Amino acid sequence: MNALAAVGEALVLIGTFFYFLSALGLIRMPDVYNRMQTATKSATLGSLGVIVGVGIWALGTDFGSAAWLTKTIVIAVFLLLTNPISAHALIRAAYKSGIPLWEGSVMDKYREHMEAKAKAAEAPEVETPEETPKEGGEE
Amino acid sequence: MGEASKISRYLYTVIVLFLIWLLLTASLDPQELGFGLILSLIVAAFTYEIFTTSGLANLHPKRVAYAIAYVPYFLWAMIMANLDVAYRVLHPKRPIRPGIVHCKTVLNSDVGKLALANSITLTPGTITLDVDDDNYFIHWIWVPDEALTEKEEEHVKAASANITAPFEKFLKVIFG
Amino acid sequence: MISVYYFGAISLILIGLYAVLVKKNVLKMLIGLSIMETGVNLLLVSVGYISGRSAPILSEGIGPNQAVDPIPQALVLTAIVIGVATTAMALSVAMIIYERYGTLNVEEIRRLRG
Amino acid sequence: MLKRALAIITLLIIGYWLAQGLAGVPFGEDRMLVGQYYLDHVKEQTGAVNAVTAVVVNYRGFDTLGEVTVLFIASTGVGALLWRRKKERTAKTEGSIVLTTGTRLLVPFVMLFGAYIFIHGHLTPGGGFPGGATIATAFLLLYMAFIVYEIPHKAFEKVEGAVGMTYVIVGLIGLAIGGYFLYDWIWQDWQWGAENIGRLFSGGFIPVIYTIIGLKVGTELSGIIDNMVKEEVSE
Amino acid sequence: MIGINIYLALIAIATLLSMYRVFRGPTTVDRLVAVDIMTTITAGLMVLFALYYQRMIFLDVALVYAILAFGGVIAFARYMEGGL
Amino acid sequence: MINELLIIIFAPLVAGVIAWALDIKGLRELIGIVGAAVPLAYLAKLYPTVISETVDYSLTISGFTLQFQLNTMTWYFATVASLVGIAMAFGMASTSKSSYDWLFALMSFTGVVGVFLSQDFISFFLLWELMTFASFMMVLRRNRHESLKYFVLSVIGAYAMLIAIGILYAKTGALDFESIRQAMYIDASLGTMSTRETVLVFALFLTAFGVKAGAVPLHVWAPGAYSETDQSYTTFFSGALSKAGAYGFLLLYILMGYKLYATLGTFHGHLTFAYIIAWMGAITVVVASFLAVLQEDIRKLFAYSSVGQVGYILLAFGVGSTLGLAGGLFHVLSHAVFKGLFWLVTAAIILQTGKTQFKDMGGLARKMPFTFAMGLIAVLSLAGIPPLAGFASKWLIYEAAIQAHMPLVAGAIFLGSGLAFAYVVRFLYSVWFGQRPSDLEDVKEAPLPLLIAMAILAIPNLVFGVAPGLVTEYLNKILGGEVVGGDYYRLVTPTGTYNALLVTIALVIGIAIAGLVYLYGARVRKIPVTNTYQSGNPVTEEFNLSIRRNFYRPLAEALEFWLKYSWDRFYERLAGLTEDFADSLRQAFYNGNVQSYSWYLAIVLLILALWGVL
Amino acid sequence: MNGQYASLLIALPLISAFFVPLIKGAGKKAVKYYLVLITALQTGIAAWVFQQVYTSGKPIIVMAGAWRPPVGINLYIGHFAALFVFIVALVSFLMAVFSVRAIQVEPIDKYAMLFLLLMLGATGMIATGDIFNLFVFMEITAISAYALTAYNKTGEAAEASLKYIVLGGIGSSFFLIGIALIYGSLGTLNMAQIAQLAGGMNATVAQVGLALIVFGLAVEAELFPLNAWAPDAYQAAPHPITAMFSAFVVKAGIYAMARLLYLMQAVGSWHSVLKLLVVLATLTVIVAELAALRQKNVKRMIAYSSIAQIGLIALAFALGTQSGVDAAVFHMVNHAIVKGMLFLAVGYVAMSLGGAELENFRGLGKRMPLMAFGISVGAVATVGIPLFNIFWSKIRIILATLDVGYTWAAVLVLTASVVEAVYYFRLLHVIWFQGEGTKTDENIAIGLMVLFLATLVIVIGIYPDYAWNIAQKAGADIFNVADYIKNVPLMGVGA
Ligand code: NA
Ligand code: NA
Repeated sequence: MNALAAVGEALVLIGTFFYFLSALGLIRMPDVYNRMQTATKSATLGSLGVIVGVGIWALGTDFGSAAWLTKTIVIAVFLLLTNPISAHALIRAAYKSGIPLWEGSVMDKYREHMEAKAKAAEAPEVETPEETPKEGGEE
Repeated sequence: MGEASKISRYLYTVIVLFLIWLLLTASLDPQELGFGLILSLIVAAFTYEIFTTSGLANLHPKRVAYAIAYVPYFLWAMIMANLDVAYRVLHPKRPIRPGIVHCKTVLNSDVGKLALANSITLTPGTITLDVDDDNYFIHWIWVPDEALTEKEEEHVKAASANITAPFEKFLKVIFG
Repeated sequence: MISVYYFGAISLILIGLYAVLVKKNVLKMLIGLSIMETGVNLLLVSVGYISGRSAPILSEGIGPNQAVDPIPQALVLTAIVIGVATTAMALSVAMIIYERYGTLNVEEIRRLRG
Repeated sequence: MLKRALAIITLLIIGYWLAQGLAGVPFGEDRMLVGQYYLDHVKEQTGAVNAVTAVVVNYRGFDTLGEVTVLFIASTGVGALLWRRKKERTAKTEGSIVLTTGTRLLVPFVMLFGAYIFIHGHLTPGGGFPGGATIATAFLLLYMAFIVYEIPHKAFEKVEGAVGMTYVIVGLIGLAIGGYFLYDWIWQDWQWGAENIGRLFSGGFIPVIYTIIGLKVGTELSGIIDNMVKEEVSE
Repeated sequence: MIGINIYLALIAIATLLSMYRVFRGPTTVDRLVAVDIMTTITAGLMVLFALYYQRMIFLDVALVYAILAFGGVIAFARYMEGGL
Repeated sequence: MINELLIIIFAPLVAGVIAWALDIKGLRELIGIVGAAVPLAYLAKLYPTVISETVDYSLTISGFTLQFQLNTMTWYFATVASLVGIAMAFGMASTSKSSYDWLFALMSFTGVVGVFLSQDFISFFLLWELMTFASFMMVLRRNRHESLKYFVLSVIGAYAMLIAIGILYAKTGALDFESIRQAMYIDASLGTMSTRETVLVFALFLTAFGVKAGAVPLHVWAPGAYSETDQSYTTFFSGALSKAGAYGFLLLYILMGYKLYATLGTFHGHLTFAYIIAWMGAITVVVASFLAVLQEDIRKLFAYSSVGQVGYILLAFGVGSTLGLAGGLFHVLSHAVFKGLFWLVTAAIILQTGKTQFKDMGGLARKMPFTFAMGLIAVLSLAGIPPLAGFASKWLIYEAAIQAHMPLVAGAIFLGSGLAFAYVVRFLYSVWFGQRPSDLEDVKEAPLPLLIAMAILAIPNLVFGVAPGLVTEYLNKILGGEVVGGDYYRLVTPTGTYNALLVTIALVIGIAIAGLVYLYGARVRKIPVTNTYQSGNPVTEEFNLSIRRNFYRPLAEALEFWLKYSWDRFYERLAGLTEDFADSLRQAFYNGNVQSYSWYLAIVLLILALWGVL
Repeated sequence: MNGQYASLLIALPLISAFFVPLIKGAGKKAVKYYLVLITALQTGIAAWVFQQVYTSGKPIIVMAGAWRPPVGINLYIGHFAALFVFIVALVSFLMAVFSVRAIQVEPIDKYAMLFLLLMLGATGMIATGDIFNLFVFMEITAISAYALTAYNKTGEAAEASLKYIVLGGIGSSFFLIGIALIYGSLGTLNMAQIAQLAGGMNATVAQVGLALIVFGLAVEAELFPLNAWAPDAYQAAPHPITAMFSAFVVKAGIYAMARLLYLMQAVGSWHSVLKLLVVLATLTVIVAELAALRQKNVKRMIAYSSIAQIGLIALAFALGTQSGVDAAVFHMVNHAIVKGMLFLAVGYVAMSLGGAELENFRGLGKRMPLMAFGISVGAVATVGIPLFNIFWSKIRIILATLDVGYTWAAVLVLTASVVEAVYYFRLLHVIWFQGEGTKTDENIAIGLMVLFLATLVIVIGIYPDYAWNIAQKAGADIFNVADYIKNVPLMGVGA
């Protein structure tokens, strides 16, 4: 086992550990917003670790080639770019679909902003988180 | 910064795509190279208009240099973020004080805003909920005391200093 | 002792069928169908698997005797596409039903009977 | 509830029965017959490294033609069912700048990658279907991000039809040249790429057909998406 | 490859936990978040498999998978917020 | 050159199709009559041949060999049918204005003749079905309910026959009569066909032929069907088509007689299977005659009467002796000619008056003298009054029953004759005599073709009545021995002699005397027929008895207990239940819920699974 | 010409369907006439293939990609396939002509494509010699049928299509499991090779696999109780499509079932599968006839009748004897003609008079005598009256059934036939003897088609020999498995 392989394996180990953390956050956090806080970041970092780790690890094996590293980097960059976009889209979906913030939340500047904007435009329809959640609590 | 010429945008797209092709194939086989170039030319022809507004200007050395420098900086921030996450997830009391805060940015370009939003999402306790013009609305897992003020301006200042500002010094240069 | 892949495949098939038999919402029934199809596909691949062998791509040092059966994989590709096509058809049919009947509850979608 | 209980009992019995049947096909054993033939002869007979691809496009090309047809039917069927005299996008809100900008950046790459997948179908596990699906994802992203975006569906329909015809014509050329429908004249008669196995320009007509399939699948799935995200508007 | 079992175990646990969230909900977005995490993990798993089977070609599969999953998640998210 | 047998069978159908397709008034009737005349002409032409040898024809169609044969027996049946058929055609020229009627009437003609000439079960079944279908179509036009009742029963019969045929085919591998006959003969000793199977086949054939013959309790279609069609057609329907049923019983004797004997044995010295047939016939005679008496509608009366008369034929065949067969065969002829004549008379009455109820008729003898004369011949023949054909055949049947020591059966014949007398008297009086309702003052004699038709059937009634030996001589040829002795005018059986000539002479003298009395003797006082009194009180509407209305009401009251049980109502109830069941089944199974449908699939899978596991 | 050109039977509908988007600009009319033209061409090719096969007496083996079976997929155009591919094409042609008038709902171009692909699917199912390819063609047929069922876009149409999709989906999934088992056990998908190796198959696998395959196909073949989708689909589909469903789509399913069943004769549990099928087929007949009895919608009534007739065919196939198979094939031919005509005429009436409700058929004899005549001939033929074609096949089925000893099945089936007679004759009474009406114009082309089919019904009824000879050859094609194996030039892989 050479250095590259060792580094790679270490990265993979760290990555999988973050996968685990990510899923744990998914369980432990009280509402969907806070679950995303913990899950998204860890999963992304975990992927980064695993994927780039594999790329480096492969370089240290007899079958590996530079292509391993370049390909894994492409995948990693792709995930780095898309995962936060997904997270953003999901949290926006959560908010806009009317899922209320956790009861311990301390402020909601976004609602204030939207209300002000609606007032300015004199458009009566503004979705607010106070609305009963559409999908909440079923099953 | 206005829109660059079509040719500049097209060429920039082709270059980026061909670079990606190289990474994907990691091969110097002329068949692959040739075909990759052809495909890049074709795909770019369909997509350059949505892909970029500034064209080859993106390849200015200063931008590239800053971009390269941003990578370790960002990774560091991200690792910190995850340690933070680890702390909160593993802490038996689940120490959270969430809220949606309001920040502002100095960035102008769309790509810059995207990079900022993604950076925020991937770093400590924050997720970008929405971006409206230069306003960022962030779900923050631990809203600090200084941001808990009633006054809007102070709040924005405090939040921005904490969240957007650290990235902006790089992103301002890279994306304008 | 049944292999874990077979077990998983059969489980998926049964779970999917269960959804079809029990869920009242048409969309959930359709999801059940898709799960069932997934199970079938998994079964198909599992049937062609040979222990200790690799994907039937004869590069990177893999020879004809180190590869698994390529046929089931080819069949699964086809089956997946067929599944996608069926699902697409079903969804658009469900859209029309919702438009016309205002519901996706199977017990209310029964104007044709007898 | 009784119904659920009955369902579970019924399904368990059915499951047991299936398992019994499967017990006669032990997992992981080598029972290949035709499969082994493919593995032994794929390179020399088709010029492809990926045996799955050779099976899909060449040995069992007839299935694949059918598979393409199935997708075509789905696209046509969805188009027929959701056809309205005038349609518009249903979306009410635009994606945020994060999504729109992200999409702008990703679309070219996703398309390129889709093409990469189907071009390398004879060498890697991909092929026309995943390639086409990848390309369709690019259009899906555009639809998701922008509320006004529309694919040029008339052109897409024509492309769909034209590449489909091309597929059949490739088959008919085989009939004319080699006497058999879907005969791989590029490999069998012209021996193109014989010295090239494992490189891009090889695999007989597989890359040609996979390009056709990729384009077809891409346009068809995009067309399905297009139909589904629109609703009727009165004139 | 000493650690392979550890990685797989961690991934398996993560997948199971996510699965729990998928079934438990309670909101649709919760399920979607969990699915998103699962797809990310699966992409990583595919890359690991590529190494395990020493087949670089599986990396392409992982990328295709990541792209399709991303498209799917975005589609559902946009559907949830009424942007579809 | 087309084979003569094919011409005999298919000429009517071809004529019918042409008449239907052209649909030109006048031409239609002409073609129809010609088509109907062809079989009789060819049969006449072939008579000399048939006496000495058989005429055969076979063709292979769709892998089946269809065989037809003209022999003494089939010639007899075909000729009877053709005779009635030509009368029908003349009658229809007057009564029917529809090419539809011509098509199906002639189609059923083809069916009947074909059934008689068939020598294998495929052509037998084919033509049987054709005949059933065509006669059904004749009824469908007038009355959907009655036609369906007829068709359902007929088809049940036909399918029963088909199953019997199938079983025989499975056992013998043959479909032609000759091979089956031989195989059954051999099997009587081998016994490869089990008792259960033999009984099943017998029961199935009994059902099949019983339906067509109108045997109780399968008769319920007959009153409606005979009434609800063109009455000229009923001539054929009742006179010829129902004979196919009787012929079937004969066939049963020929094909399986020995096997049935071997399987079922004897009962009190009689062949068991024949005994069953005899009793079927006897019950039919009695029940149908009673019901005929109670009818208020002229068509219904003759419908039940027809059922009863076919009962005689079954009874005769059931006696099981050659004399019985001779009597039955003779009655086939006499029933055809007198009942055919009756229906033509009925057709004339209905055509000219538009009435069907006895209460609306009366005094028509003066308005339609020729029809009346024909009616009188029919009445005398049916009532079994010498010297008409009806008496000769009944006498033979009676002789046969006595000879076979079947007193109860003979009693049924007697009872039937009495009842027949009762209802023909009513017909005679209420239609022809008495006071004429005012709206019948303008009634005229029936049109010429109808009169010709009547004449065609009246003549055999007289000829075969006066010279029954003409028939019995031929019957002896069929039965292959001197079954009935005597000469043209004299019938001799082991127990009796009947001299028709003597009776005729006596009758002519009697009529002459009666005529003189009528002309110069009694003056008839005219009273309103409805103005009747009972014990000094005016009768109420409910109990207003006259010869034209509810004449036999007291009889009905006496039979009230029995009339409660109606086979007809039983079948109707059964049909109703079937339809309700069908509805419930449809609603329950095709309930519209796709989830239920998915359950059906799951259940089938479950069955497959259990079937695999267990 | 080379027999391989029979692959045009597949290529032509495909390429023509793909061509439609390119010509849709020419207008609706043009697309409809294009459809007529293509189906006419297809009929021509099918006629050529038919003539080739029946004159040479040898099947055409089309080898896709020049690969010899079992390495490649082959089409087996034997006597049966040649006959039925021709029927498929001919019925399609007639229905394409009918579509010119009958289809007004947009988008016509999509209709034309789906129409062609439905025809293609049935053709492929009948012709293919590979079990997975059969699955693919089955799905082509099914999915285009789903789409066409819902084509009118009414709530009912969508509802019917949904039912079809759900049941069809379950069926095809289990069919695929069956294929997986058989493939897993034998390592081949070629039908001839499966037949060759079936005897040596693991008994449990064979039993479960065969049961699953029969189950999957029975959904398409409309066997009770798997046929609940069918009446709805028949009722809701556009009229020409309903005719095609009845005339050949379901037949393709039942053929496939019979073919696979007979190919796997060597399997141990074969006879018990047959027994099960006899039961299902008999139930199919009974339930369908009872369901039709008080049906108020004539199209639905005829749909039930069609299902019942299919049950009869299935019964004949399930007998396991040469005579049963011959009778089944003969009945398939006859039924295709009769039901094609019935649905054509009923569809045209429904279209002209605003619905297929029984009420609309009052006085039809006076209003549309030609259609009334067609319906009457169809009704009388279906009931099994002599001198009409179905008489011959029905009697053969009954005799074959009794020959095997299934007296109860024959009794039940015939009892159901009595019910069938009742509702058909009630319909005739409504048409001819109830209600009044004045004559309305009947479309000449449609009138001619009805007349043509009615003539065919009667000609076969009077002179069945030609049709019967063909049916016998086609039946032998299915029954004589040894010949089937011999005719496929297996290259001996693994043997
Ligand atoms: Na993701
Ligand atoms: Na499926």
